[in-house]
Amino acid sequence: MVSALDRAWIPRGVVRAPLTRFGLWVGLWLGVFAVGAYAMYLCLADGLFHTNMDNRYVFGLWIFLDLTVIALGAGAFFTGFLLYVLRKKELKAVINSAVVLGLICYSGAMVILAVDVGQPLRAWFTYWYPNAHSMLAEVTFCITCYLLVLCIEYVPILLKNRRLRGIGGYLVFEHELHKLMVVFALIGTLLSFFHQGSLGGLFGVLRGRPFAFREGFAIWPSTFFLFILSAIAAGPSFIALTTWLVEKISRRRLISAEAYDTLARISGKMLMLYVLMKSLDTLFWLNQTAPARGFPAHRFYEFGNFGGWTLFIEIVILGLLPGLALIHAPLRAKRPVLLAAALAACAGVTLNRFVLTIQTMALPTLPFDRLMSYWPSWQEFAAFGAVVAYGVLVYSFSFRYLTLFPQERELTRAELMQRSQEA
Amino acid sequence: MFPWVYGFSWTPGHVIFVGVFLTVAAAVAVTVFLAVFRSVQDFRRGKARQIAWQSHFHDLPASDRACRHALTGELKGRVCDNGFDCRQCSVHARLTAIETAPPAGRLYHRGHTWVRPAGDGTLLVGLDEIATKLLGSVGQAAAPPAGTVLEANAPAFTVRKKGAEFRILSPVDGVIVESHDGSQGWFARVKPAENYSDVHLLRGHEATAWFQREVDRLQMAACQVNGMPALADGGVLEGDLSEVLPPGVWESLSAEMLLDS
Amino acid sequence: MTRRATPGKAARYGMIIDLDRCNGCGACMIACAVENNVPPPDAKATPRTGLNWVRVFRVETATRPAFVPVMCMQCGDETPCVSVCPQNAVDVDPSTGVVGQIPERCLGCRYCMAACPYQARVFNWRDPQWPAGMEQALNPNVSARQRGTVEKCNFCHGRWHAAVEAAANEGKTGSVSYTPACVEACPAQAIEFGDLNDAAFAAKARAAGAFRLLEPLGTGPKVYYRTGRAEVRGAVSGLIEEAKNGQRS
Amino acid sequence: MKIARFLSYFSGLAISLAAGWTVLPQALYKEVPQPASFSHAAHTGEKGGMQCTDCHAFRTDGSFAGVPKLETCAGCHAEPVGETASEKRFVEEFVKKEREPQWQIYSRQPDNAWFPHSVHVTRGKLACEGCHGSHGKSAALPAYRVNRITGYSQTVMAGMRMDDCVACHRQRGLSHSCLDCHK
Repeated sequence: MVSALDRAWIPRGVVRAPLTRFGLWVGLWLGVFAVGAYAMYLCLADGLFHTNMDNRYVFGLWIFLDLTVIALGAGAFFTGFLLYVLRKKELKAVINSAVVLGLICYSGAMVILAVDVGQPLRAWFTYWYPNAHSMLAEVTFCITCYLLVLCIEYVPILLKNRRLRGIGGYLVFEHELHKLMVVFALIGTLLSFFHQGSLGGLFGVLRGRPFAFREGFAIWPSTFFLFILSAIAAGPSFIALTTWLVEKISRRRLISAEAYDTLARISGKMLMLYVLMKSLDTLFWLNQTAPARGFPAHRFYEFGNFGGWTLFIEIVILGLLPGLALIHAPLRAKRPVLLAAALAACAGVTLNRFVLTIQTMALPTLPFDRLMSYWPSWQEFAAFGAVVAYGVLVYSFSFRYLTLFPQERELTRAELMQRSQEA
Repeated sequence: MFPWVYGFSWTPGHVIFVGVFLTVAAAVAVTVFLAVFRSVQDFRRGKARQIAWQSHFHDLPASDRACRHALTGELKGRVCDNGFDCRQCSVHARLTAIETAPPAGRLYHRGHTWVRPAGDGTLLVGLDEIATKLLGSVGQAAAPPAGTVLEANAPAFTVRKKGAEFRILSPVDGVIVESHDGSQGWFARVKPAENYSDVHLLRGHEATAWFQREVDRLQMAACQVNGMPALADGGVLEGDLSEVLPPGVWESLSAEMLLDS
Repeated sequence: MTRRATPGKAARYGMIIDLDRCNGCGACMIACAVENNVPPPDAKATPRTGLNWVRVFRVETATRPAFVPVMCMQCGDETPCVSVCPQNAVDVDPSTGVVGQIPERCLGCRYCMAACPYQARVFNWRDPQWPAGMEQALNPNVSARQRGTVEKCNFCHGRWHAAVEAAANEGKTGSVSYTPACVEACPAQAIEFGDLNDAAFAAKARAAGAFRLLEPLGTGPKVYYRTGRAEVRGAVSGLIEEAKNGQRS
Repeated sequence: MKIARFLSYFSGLAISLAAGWTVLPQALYKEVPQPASFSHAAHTGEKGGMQCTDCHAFRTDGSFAGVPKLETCAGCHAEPVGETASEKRFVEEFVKKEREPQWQIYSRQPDNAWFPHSVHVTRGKLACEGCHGSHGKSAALPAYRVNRITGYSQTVMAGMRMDDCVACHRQRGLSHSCLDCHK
């Protein structure tokens, strides 16, 4: 009965794991989710003292990972922009998956934020009494709007499900909505542009934190633009990486080699541009911005754990090297190289977000204060684990019952043909 | 956010910030509304079915959307973009302008149904050999009752077998005047619609070429299955395929053959 | 639109803390907590999660250590915490120059805490709790804060309210004067409180040996420190040249 | 057919709106009775001839005393002075037994709001009606309905919300930053 229902919902022409194995997989992640949900409940019902954050580390693991997943989720808007606005048809192979990933990243980040703030029931205050000068107000507005746009972009994917498409006018609505998708792609691009930037601006405007403060253009500090660049550089890499991961887990082939190549090429170009800008910005900051505010560069890097190596790893090892590998066609043609470079690019963005959140908090500003360390509590890890589990579950169900990779059917058939010829 | 809320001020920053936000919100709302409005319009104008079919059609693999003239070799590698509806196709019109001979025998639809004039002004509609091999005999219960209006390319009825469901596409426009259990090869006698046209149906050597390709596809899929009677000449397929092929392959293959993605 | 202070002309309250007098006894911290209804720390509280509106740092120098009380500096220029708050829970009171933090408007995002270079802001990590009966002894001029909100020193604004009300009760007009709890409690009289618009007080704040914390950041703090010891100034001010001077002496 | 559909749509909408408008406030507020009935109109104006400050007095130190205590009432009503049953009951129940009536205060402000009457009335020369409206002319106390969540009165007199405070301060060019009124 259940298996018949399950079978009727799976897209035609693709192969999915047996229901029992899928059930085990879902059960496993539901377990992770349950633990995290309990941790979230503790924080919401009892207070944030369940975390290891304190008056110094006001932003901890959660904000760092929020910034990271939102940067990686940029693949959704950037792919949409390339496909619908710049008409890069090759990206049709991954757009659905990118939208689902974006939706997961953004909604997950919102959930964690709701736990992270002290008074989540007052979240509407930001809308009712916004401070137009605050980067955080801009982030709140843009992210909630963009989450709405992502939900709308998810609707056509959902309506194309094998069973849902048969219902009434679902397919007609899908058709009409899809025709207008360019509008959402453009709005999504505008919103993403601003909130990715504002997330960077969030730290760049902290004039009291010379480690994070940057000069900039008009009201926007340079981190505003660097965040946008790094997000759109890492986004396609993240999509390539997740697609590969889904291929490994599901043991299917999902997109063609050309699609991988396109993603890698775009990611590589943007990464090189980002590395260039980031290097210039870093040089200007170390030699100009920070000293002018009484903080010569060495003061940031004289602490053992947070030495200059973070800067080197961030820019050279996780920026320049993967960038070079990805723009060089023969290199990126090798799948392991491509994947390693994509992973490095994502790690580079992660490190960048880590530096800007955790390192900014760790470094003292008062001359007689000291460096402080912080290790998240189990509740913080568990709550984030719940968001990861939520993401895995949403993705798993979407992958099983919706068409996330339009090329999969043909690739499956080609594979079957090949196998039959070998036999 | 609004002028009547405490804390609002008419400073440029505030006005730009809130203005941009409200514009974006309005744009999203208007676009969604537009999509709903257009959908309702499509229904009013009776375009819903056509849109649904086009949408299905575009989801088919490119190899399943080969133009009939590509199958016969007249054109190279052309993928149909008309939803197999040659009645509006300019390419088809151009290529068949010289062909005047009236069609004889069965005309085939790409969803593996056929049409044959019964001689009394009605048309007989049936499942072809491949569909029969895949699904077995349809049975009276599944066939649509008399009075059902058929529309070319739209689902005519649904067949259930072994837990799988397939919808059979109608090859023609018309009204069923008599339904049959398919034991004599046909399942419906149809009174053609006024604007009845058969130019979208395959005929003659097109049908042969197409049929050959479909058999090849079956053969390809069948090769991997042990004990499957794979015949070199591709002429005859023995046995009930749903029994011989593994369920996953059988369902996927049947769905593709019947254009039910 | 012109903004006029409620009673009399606008003030710019400030403090001058004499580091040569401060002996690190911590009386200011206790007086502050009592005055401002800060709940006693719970069993698991650490110095990093405590609700101290003023903290006394012990600073090692080349000679003997110095003690530095740090509270909200009531930054006057480009106040870092005001512009970052997403929902206007922080503002600068033009009539006193005090940076106001309204917990009832606060979302608890802690962005202002990240923005503050003096780490003068604290967060209510848990529900405030007083030992039984102690609620009766709370200061009626200061409202207690909820869990999940940010709070900080406001130069004992409750005392300012009380002073304004007392003046009005007596039918007086003109500026009021009051003394914050920490100033009152300091046994060494190390803290001086006054109006920086008052020429004599301002002159004292800018006298030789006076400095402010992290002045190059441009935040314009209204808490001044003074010391006659160069090594203390070097270790505390955050000025590079001062630090060098301090090491030399 | 079409009209019927329209009718059903709009009647459904109207019923939902009406329900939302009436049921929700009923659920959100609960009514708390005042300890005794009281007519401001009987005491003030031509009939009573008293001023607001005769009962709602300023103390000798200049601060505002708020709602009068029982002794103020007992000053006139040691014995019933009129004929009404409610007065008789008030004298019996409270004055004779020296039981302080627990009046519910419509104008009670949140804990974090600082509103000194002396600043506004003595110094600012504001009339009582500016904030309290025509409460002083009411013949009976309005129902005291308290918000179940916030614990504040539903009937706040005219001009006593934060927006009103700010509007007045703005209009008079007075300072209106948060700390001016919040503690």
